[in-house]
Amino acid sequence: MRKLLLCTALIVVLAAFLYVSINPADFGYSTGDHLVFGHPRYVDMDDYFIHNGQNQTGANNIVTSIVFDYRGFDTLGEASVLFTAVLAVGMVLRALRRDAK
Amino acid sequence: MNLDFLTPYGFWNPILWLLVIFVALLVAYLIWLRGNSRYKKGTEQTKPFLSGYAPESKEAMMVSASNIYWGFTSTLKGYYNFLRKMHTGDIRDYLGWYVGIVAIMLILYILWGGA
Amino acid sequence: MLEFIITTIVTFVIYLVLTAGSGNFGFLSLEEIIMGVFLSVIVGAITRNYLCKSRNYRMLNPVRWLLFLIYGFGPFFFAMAKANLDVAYRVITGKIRPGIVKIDPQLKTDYGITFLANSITLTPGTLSVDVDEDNVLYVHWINIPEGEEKKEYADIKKVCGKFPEWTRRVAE
Amino acid sequence: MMSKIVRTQANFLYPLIMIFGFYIVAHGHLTPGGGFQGGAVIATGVALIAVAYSYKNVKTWIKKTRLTATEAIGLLTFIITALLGISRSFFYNWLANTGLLFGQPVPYGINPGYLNTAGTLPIMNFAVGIEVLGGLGVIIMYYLHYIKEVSKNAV
Amino acid sequence: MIFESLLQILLLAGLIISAYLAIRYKDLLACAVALGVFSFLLSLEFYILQAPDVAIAEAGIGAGLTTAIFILAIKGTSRWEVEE
Amino acid sequence: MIWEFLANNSPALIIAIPLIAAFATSLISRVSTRARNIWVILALVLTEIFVIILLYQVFNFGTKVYVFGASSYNLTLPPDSGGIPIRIIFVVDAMSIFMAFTASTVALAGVIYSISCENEQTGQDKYYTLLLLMTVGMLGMMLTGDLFNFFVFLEINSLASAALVAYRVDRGIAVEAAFKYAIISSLGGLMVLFAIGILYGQYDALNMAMVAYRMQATGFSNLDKIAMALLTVTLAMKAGAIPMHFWVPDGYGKAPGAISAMLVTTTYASLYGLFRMCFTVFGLAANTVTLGWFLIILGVLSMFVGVTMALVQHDIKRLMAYHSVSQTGYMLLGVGVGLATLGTTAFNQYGLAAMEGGIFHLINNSMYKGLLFLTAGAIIYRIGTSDLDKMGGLGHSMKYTMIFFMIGALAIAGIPPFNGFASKLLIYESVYQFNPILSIIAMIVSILTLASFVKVFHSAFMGPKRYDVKEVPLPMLVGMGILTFFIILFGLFPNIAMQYLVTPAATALSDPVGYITRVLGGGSL
Amino acid sequence: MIDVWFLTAFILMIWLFLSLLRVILGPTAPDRVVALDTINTLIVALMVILAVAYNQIIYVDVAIVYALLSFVTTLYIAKYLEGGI
Amino acid sequence: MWTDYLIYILLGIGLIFNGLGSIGLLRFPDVYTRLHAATKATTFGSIFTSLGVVTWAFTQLYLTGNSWNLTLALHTIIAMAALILTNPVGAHAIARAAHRSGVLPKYAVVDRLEEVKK
Amino acid sequence: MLFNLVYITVAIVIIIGFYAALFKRNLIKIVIGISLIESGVNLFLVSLGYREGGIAPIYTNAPSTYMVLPTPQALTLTSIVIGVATTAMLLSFCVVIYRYYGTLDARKVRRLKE
Repeated sequence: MRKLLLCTALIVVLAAFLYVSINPADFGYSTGDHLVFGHPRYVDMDDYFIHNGQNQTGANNIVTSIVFDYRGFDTLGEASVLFTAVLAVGMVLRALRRDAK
Repeated sequence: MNLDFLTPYGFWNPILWLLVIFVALLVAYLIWLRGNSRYKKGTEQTKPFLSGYAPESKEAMMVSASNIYWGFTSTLKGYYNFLRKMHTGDIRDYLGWYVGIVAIMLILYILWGGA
Repeated sequence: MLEFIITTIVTFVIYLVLTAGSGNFGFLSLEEIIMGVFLSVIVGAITRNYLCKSRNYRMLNPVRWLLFLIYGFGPFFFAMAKANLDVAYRVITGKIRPGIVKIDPQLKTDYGITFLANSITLTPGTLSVDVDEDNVLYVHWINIPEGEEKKEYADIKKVCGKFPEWTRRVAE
Repeated sequence: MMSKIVRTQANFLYPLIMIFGFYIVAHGHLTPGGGFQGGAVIATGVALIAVAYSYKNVKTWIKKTRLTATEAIGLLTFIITALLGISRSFFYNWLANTGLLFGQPVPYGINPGYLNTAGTLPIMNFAVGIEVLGGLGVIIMYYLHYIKEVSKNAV
Repeated sequence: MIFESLLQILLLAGLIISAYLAIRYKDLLACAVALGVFSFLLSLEFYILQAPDVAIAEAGIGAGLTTAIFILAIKGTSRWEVEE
Repeated sequence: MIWEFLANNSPALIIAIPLIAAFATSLISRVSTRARNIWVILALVLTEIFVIILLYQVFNFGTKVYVFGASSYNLTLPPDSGGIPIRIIFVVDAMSIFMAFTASTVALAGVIYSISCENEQTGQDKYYTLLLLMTVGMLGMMLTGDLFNFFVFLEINSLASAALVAYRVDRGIAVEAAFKYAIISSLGGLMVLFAIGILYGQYDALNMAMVAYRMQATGFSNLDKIAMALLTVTLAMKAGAIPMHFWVPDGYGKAPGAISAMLVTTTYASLYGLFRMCFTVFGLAANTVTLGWFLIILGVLSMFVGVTMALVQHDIKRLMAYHSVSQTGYMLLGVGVGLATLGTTAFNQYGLAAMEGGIFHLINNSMYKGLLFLTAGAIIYRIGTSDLDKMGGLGHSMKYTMIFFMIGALAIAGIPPFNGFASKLLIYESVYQFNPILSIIAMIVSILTLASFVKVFHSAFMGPKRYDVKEVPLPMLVGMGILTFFIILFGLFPNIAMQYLVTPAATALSDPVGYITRVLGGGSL
Repeated sequence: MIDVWFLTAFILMIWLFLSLLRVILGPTAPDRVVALDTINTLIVALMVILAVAYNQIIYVDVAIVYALLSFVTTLYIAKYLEGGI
Repeated sequence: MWTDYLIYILLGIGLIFNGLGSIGLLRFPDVYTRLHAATKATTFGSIFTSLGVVTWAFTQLYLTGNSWNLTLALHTIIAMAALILTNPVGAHAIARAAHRSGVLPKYAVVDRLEEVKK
Repeated sequence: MLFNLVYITVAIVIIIGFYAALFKRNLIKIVIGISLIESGVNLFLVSLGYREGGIAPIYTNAPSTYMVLPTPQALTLTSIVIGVATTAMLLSFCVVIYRYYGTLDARKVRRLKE
């Protein structure tokens, strides 16, 4: 029973993900609102990065300029996540007082 | 500063409520005053009358927490059995409920989610 | 101190190779060299006890480096080609007579035995399986000649040709 | 402890991996790579030493406290570099195009790439690099420590 | 360009196969190996999708360290999925 | 001058100060324990001060934006970008700062409480660092205006709280709870990331305002519906709504006392995210009635199932955790009614009042549920067990704890002079207009809440003396006292909270157009 | 010229698939590890080839990272099988 | 240019050896013999394909004079050096681990290591 | 040319991960499932930014200036590090659970219920 229900749910989720994936234009239907691999719909933000990244940050690698400059705050958060995980591992795998005895 | 707190159909005045509490405390004090003041603590007067039975231990005299609402839970037995079955403690079931709700909401949103 | 200097120099050379071509034709730009010195000093300070663990500085001799290059492009490469033809032959025909034999190459240093073992692994029909602390190698041999399995120590010439001599020349 | 061959090779590869990791970190703004990738490469070097030798030896060479201190220093460098630009805004690239260290401007378009560019990005790359190096390295050490020493004791 | 597409199709098939393998075996070590293969192939896919930065990160972190951590965790627990 | 500088940069400093403190804690704790404690408290006090500065700013000058890395802190749209935000933007409106105020207050109380509560454990410096990081995660989630940034802070928050739940590795049970929490929150985080990916793939934007704007401009596609389902369900799960609440009793029940109190605020950070997604990101394009009913149904289920499950618990913290689920239901109900009536005339009649009630209940619940968890932690600290069957007679020796507990219990049950009454009254009255049955269920739940706290009070504090214990140390009482102060303040003068915190928050939340205009039309334009 | 590189890459990919077959079949864990090692080597070769195919010279760095790091995974598994760690 | 043919030949040799390695991996009966195929043949094949790349790089260097081709050649050589350094050690580690974990060579006529262990 | 094969792979990999998390008994298997989902999401993010015929967004020695979108790559970098952090933490929990419970069976690791 549990398995049947969960499989149904999984199939629904899979259908949704495939809905994201399959582009009807490949089969002759109208493009609609689907994602198309290799042809993004809007590119204005990324084109801004590509055209202005070199002047504004001085880095040839645009990805690095995004990681550390345009979205540097995300990187701070990400570094904190790693820091958190290290602390978590150290905390869980620490020796308790009881063990030391 | 306006201290009145207006809800759509009523209002809330802290001064008033303080008054109400004060009155309630006063009433309680008056009731307490009506009590017999001749009883002395620690004498025979305040000890329970046990009429021959041995006094129970202190722990046993207290109703334990699991038994307090026994009547309530036994009335709603079917409901509580369902809830017990739901809370299996198995991590996969936790995920299963989540995936199930995602699936239901996917269907519902695709049907009625749009403006 | 010496090991720190050696490690620094080695890492610096590697860094230069990695960044070659940053300036004009085959030329290194100044910034790269400064950065290279900076980084190799850091790396040298951290790893000084690893590269020169045995405190054996015989590898500093440039003659050995020359020999290493000669070895790498000469006998080793040919042995490797032979090994691969051999493997090809065995892959196609499926004729094998495998076994693990023991050889005693009479080497003393760690780098020597590592060098030999790696050479053996990459060359005809042999694969080093284990080594004990007295530098005795156990070699998986894909095609043991008749009679060789009876001996306690296998014939070193048949297993790995002239490699031990080369190893002694280069790494010991 | 693994066999002598592996140990010797690990000794030989450790400086190599490390200099390559630092190369990736230093060239983060020019070639693929950067702080995270380079730090991960160096941390893999630490993992290599940890696997080649027995934990009894490794724990005397690679100290957990030192790695955590490295991590904290890297993070502090990172956030303070970001904080120094707060006169304009947090994370403002206050070194780019100034002509100071790492402040050389770059012309638009395809060029070979100069190390001395990109303002605060190389500094942040280094900071994140040593942070990731310390963090991932110490995770491996914690695991080894637990498996080797703590879990042996009775529950 | 036809070969590029064919290459990618094979690669994606390999991804799915190794993902399936990673959850199939009873031997968790084999699962970890399959997960390593998955990471390698994923890194190659990133490479083909013109994301070398991500490919390096996946190679270093996903393929190198994650597998190592998995092995350590398997060492700390048990190797078989269902122990008798 | 300096005042202006600090005020302008306060959104960044709110995040930066606890982060710097967290990074430096491991170095400072090598000096001495006392230095570390002072350092941590100082960091949180500074954060609180900056939150109050920002609160003042937002109340007086409206929504505040902060652009990270731009050449000026309020340059949301660079002149050459063609009208799109390209950097990470913090958009601090009244709702965000209201949440941030709640979170930082509870965190401050929690850390003061921890100073003496956790002084016998190993690994304390990790504990304090994680506590700071958890606060950062909450504050970041509340202040950010960027989808991916939201995800990053969500992950910081999840990881830090999972680690803290596992802090007392008590025969593995705490670790089991932490494992469950970590698994479910990481899965949820990944689904949030997937949804963000879908939105990014369609609109090439990560800013919430920009996504909402483009979504409205190009029409609400099915992909948006999938993203909406993933986002709302995941955030509802993180907020602990039934039937995805299973991790809540496990996690709350096994965490240290102060952490349980902070976990309440953590779930409200997710709840805030849910409201933000429903109102701001999807509110303009999606069908708000469906969304509103989604929240209402979850809310009613949470209220009822939570409280009935709480009645039968005999572990004090698990009982309170189920109450937490139940109280979350009130907020979902109140805000859900607001969302379901958004844009109609009914909104002005009772929808806004319902939202105010829900939001007011949020801060009230953070305070009194935090207080209750702290008292539970105090009891466990002294007698070493959390089983109600084994407690009893603590009222004789732990008088202050008993008083604090009574205040919290009366507040949560909605007894008049305390703050729970005010918000519940708002919810009852306005929801009654919307649908009487929902209101009646809410009242029943309130009665059952009182019943179960009577049970706790009876079992823990009443009865004959069974344990010979002392009162808890002073820092723990101070921690509880801070929260009690707010409970009594908001209880006696709810108008202060309503006027300065709640009504601006509800108004800001229910106004997505204003939000979008502030971000996309502000700055250089 | 470009197509030759892609053709080479494609054929290498087929070989890689054959090695993947050994991961599927491999009766014992060491067999799978051998296949993993082979896959690593092949991927390094593939990356070098593809770097030329895309005419992006800086891509070779990825291959170096691979060649250096994949070895560590192998060592971990080997040490586990030895019973070390 | 004539180097094109050289490149074709090198790539061809490389592909053949890599293929032999993969096929050997499938065909051989046990871990040790598979290791022979996998390590030797794929290392050798990869060296040849990379030599093709190096040849191409030097040709381009000669034709265009662009110094980045030198970088390509050097980095390819470094990648190959890394492979040569790591592959045999990896093979050795696997063989040792396999033997210690109890996977004995099939059809072996002699096994000295097993004797030592006993 | 490729249709949306990459996205389809993403969907299948994510579903495989979900399957592992929902139906496998071993906790480490569940972690493997989470890890697979995470890889799938990463691949999804990177493939969102792919532009046909584009090259990597790095100007150094690039053959042209028609580049793929850089933002998803930056996001994926972040996501990968978060992924390894999560995996490390989950596995450490598994190790501790095994020490105290003696098993990793999800049906037995449930002292917390109701």
